[in-house]
Amino acid sequence: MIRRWPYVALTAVVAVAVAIWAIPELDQRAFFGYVPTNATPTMLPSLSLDTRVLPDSAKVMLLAAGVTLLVQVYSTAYMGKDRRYRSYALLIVLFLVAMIAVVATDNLFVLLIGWEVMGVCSYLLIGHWWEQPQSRAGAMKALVVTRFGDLGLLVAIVVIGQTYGTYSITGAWVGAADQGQQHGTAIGLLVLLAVVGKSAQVPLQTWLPDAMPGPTPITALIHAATMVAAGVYVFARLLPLYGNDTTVMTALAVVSGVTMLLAALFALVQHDLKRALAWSTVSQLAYMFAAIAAGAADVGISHLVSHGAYKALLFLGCGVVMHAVGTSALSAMGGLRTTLPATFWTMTIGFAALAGIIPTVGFFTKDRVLESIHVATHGETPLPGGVAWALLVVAYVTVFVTAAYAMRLWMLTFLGLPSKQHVEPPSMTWPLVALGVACLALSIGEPLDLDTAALSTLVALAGIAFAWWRQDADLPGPVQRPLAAELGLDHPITRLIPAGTIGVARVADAADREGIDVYPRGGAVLAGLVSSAVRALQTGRVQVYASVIAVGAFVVVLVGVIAR
Amino acid sequence: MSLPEAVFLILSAVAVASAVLAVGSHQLVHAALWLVVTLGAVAGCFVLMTAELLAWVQVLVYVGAVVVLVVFALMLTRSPTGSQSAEVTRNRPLAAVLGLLATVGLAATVIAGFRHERITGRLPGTAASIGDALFREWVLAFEVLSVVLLAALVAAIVISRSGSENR
Amino acid sequence: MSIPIDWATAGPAVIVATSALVALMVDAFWPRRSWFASSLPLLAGLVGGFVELGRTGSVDDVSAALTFVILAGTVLVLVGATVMSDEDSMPPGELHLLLGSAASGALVMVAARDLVTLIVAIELLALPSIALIGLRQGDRRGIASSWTFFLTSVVSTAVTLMGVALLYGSTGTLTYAGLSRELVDPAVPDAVVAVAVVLTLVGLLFKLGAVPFHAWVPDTYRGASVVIAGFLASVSKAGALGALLVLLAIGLSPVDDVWVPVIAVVATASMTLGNLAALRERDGVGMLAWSSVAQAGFLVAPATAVLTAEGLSAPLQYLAVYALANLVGFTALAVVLRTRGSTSYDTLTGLARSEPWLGVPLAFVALTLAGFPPAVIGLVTKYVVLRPVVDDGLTWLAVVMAVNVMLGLAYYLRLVVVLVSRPADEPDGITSRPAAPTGLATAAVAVGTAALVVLSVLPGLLIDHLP
Amino acid sequence: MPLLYPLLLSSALFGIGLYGVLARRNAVMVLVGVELMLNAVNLQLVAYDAWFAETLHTGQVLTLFVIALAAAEIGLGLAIVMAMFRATGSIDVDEADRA
Repeated sequence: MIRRWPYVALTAVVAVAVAIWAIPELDQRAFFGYVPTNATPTMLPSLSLDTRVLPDSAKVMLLAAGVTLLVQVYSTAYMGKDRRYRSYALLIVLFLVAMIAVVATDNLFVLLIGWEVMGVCSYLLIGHWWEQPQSRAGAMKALVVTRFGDLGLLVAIVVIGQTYGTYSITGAWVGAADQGQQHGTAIGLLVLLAVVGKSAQVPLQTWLPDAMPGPTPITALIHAATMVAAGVYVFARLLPLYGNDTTVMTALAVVSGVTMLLAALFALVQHDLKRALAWSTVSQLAYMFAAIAAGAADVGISHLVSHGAYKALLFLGCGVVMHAVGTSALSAMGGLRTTLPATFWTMTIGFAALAGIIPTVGFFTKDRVLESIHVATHGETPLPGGVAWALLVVAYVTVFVTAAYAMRLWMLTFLGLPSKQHVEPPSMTWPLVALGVACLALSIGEPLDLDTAALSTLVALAGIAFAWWRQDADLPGPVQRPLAAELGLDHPITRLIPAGTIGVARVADAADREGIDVYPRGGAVLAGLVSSAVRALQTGRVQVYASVIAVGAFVVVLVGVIAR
Repeated sequence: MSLPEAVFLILSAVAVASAVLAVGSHQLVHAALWLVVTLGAVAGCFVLMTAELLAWVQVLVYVGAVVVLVVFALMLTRSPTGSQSAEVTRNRPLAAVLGLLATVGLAATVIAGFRHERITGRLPGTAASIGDALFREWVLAFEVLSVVLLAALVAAIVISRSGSENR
Repeated sequence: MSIPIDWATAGPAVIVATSALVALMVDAFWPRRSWFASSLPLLAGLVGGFVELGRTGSVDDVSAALTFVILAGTVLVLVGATVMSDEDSMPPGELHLLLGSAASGALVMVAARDLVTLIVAIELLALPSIALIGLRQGDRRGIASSWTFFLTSVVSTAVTLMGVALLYGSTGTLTYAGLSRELVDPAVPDAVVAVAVVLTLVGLLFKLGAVPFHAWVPDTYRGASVVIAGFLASVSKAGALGALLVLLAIGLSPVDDVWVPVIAVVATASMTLGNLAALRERDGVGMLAWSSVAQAGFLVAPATAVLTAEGLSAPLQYLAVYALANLVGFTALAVVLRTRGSTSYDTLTGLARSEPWLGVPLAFVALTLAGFPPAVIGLVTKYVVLRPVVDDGLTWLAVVMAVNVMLGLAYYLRLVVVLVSRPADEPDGITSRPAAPTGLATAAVAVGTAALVVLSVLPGLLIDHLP
Repeated sequence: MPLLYPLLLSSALFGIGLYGVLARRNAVMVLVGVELMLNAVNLQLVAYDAWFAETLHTGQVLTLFVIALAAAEIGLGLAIVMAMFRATGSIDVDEADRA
């Protein structure tokens, strides 16, 4: 028997430390309330341990620590009999530490390291059940796709360092404030590439749903509350370096608009609860990016926190359901209202928050996102007015679709006739209760704009009514089929999305079969040829070597003489 | 053309011819002996270029020691008179091209750089003057050289002992 | 008449060479031949070298740093060599003498300020190295490797000497100071100088194992005992790189229009060919051999900017980390070879699981050489060598370097994967492993890895303390 | 005497030596080629030294060193040849290296 509670205690210690550290920072509300004045420039890629916790960083840290703690508690029941529990639990703690490093640090290289460690942890956790082929495939896909995005972050960091002469985030802020944003477009687009990968936005969205074979608590932790959120957070954190750049903001708006609607539609037609929730995450992340594109980073972070709470709730609830039913297929569910009462009530709150029903926190933060996009249509932000209008329309349509799929999932899971009796282990239900309470409690004191609230509620109710009307019927075939196939964006990714992703996806596949043979296979032909040629000269005959040296001497002499 | 020049040219011709024979001869011992001729001719050139001490060193070290070693090695490793049909490797065409290129390239270089210069020979390199320079300016190099010789000695001993079983 | 010797130049080298001689004597006259009895004097000599370095310093900061790297590297080799201490075919006294002589040769190389001393020092490094490669008695492969290295080395020395002769003919002097003074003179024949400079560099590039003077590297590294291969890959390269940097920065600074393109081309060829050849390697030592060809490219690339302060210090910092990582890697492989009889990837599979004391350091070394976090120091030094190249305006070379970093990732990470993956069939718990004296070498591996980890956490230690 | 005479002689010897090193099958003969190359270098050094007529005699000193180094090299080289002969029974360069 593996002793499980020490890991919970360890997580709790970290969480308490985070709380003690972060709570005093919460007093300011605005992300940009902090005006940096002085910064010590560090030119070399040093790894200073400086931290800078802003109010919104504190929120994200508290969210991460809280959800991690609950997940750890939950896992004692969910994963209790797993023989690799020890590495699982420790990886979760490592993951939290990396997340905190990303959120709290003031040094871009520490940020990069934390970012990479998160990627590796998530790889290992998704692939926790590596005996299953789809687990391995999903894990490898997540690693390779996010790593592709990570290249963007690495290059962005170097560009920032070269532009502002420092690798301190605060230092770069000061630089951008003093001399104006330089190379904003380049930096912004590079960071965008990174976060698009990490937060699973179009066109690098495919890894997140495929990561679902991982343990469900991990899904709740990584793919709802922390890792994907880190993408949003980092983009907001570095915003002062490119926030005025129209190109970057427009690109962000386009990415988020496309992603939010597309992912919501995918969620609407899923027959798998967990996968539907995964697409829902992608869609909600796009909301956060939309808020940032509209120039309201703090609104985006608020939605991040609220989404973290209710999506963790939903995933953990989904875990209870899967634990009871034994599968995540919606067809196997139904009638769980009476057999899993605690799960039913808490998940109802979760779905309400997802659909944006008052008085849950999801309602308020989503409304603020809509409100901020509305403000952006006045044309006072770097986002062009037309783009903002389009984004606003898409966002409202997405509200409709979101409410519809939330209702649909809720109905299919809980309504109907009970099948047989199930059990809810207490250590799995009380994290749900805690999160359910949080979903309601966090809405206390949130501001309310009546016009937006009325409109969005109307739209959401329409969506719910739509779902009630359709019941569990699929959409009409011509709509249903391509959406259920996720527009084919995943499989023959080859035709729709530019070269980079293709190679990555293919290589990921090959890599999975061969261990890691990534590059040798990627560049097999050229490398193979040259490599053979180089090695063909290694005949073992000394005089051939000496000849090579002599020829080489001639060549370099020619280089020297000609270059002169 | 002065007498030293004429002598130098003759020595040069001898050196080149014997060098060609040294690398070309099929009789290995003959090749070693042709090497002696080349080295002797070079020693003669040294004398003509004011390097008296070096000429003596050349004769003593090379002719007296190195060539003897070479001949010994030849005798120890194969039958001294047996000529072999293929005394060269398959690498020969490439080697010929490279050798020719080296000669032409170096010749072109020195012709480009020094075609108008003449040696007047004002300052002979006697044992005294070389010794003076050696111990005034090049002491460190000299000391290092002594370590090189010692290390090479030990290295040669330990390597040549290799393969014998009686260690 | 007092003999003028500049002790700042010669101090550590003289101490090390003397102690090497003592090591031989101890071995010869000690009643029972013992490995450790003869290694102690050399160890003492190396420590004495450190003391001397601290006491008098060296000619300048660059040479002092190189001296430090060479001494430290030799200490690691000396400790690592104890894995061979129970082999009858390995004579301890001779080994220690040759090791000490070669090390002192490297020391003189970096301290030399004239080409005469440099040539002699190169030979002092080369001749004992040749013998070290073929030292294992009765080993055909060792002798064949030794011959390979000997012949290529002799040819490259002859070419270098021709360059030196031409350089002497053009300027009339062979001291670095004299060269930099005379080369400014418009009267020197341009064509001769160009040929002379390039030919002179051949010998040093050969020692570095840079393409196209690399042909000896794979055969020699495979044929020599693994620890000696580590010596060639670290200490020997440190000497060559140091000499190259000093020569370019001081002696040949006026003719940088000749050697900058040469160095750039050589660096490009080394990185690319070395990496490509390493891709197909399925053997630990072979991979490190080809990778050292590629790394030679990274070492010399920043030398294109050696006339700037950064261009001079960047290769040093890279070298320090590279040498340490390589020594740890080779020493670990030497232990593996002793205990498992092979260093092929099949043998190494799962090493990090079954023998974490060797497998984890090896994985860390691979990450360091790749420049991949968590081995941050590898990443830092990659950046360090890239920067002067960019600043100097050789953007194409920087791009080549960046591409090669990616290429390198492939085979280094494959080694890591091999090390951590599960062996296909679990090796029987108690196979007949020959008992080998691997304790000290394993300890050296641990210490070296610890140093790398510390540097990864605090890269400032390296960046601030090297010039 | 024109400086060019010894220099051209040196060039010729260097090329011949290089050919010998690269082409000869017998390891001892390869060493003979090496000796020729080094002698070529020596000729140049001595020629320049005589031409400059400097008191330091840099050229002749280096020549002295090169002769000594060549002796050391040849000694070690022959030792390796002997070891090779004992190990393989042949000093045929083509065969020995593929062993």
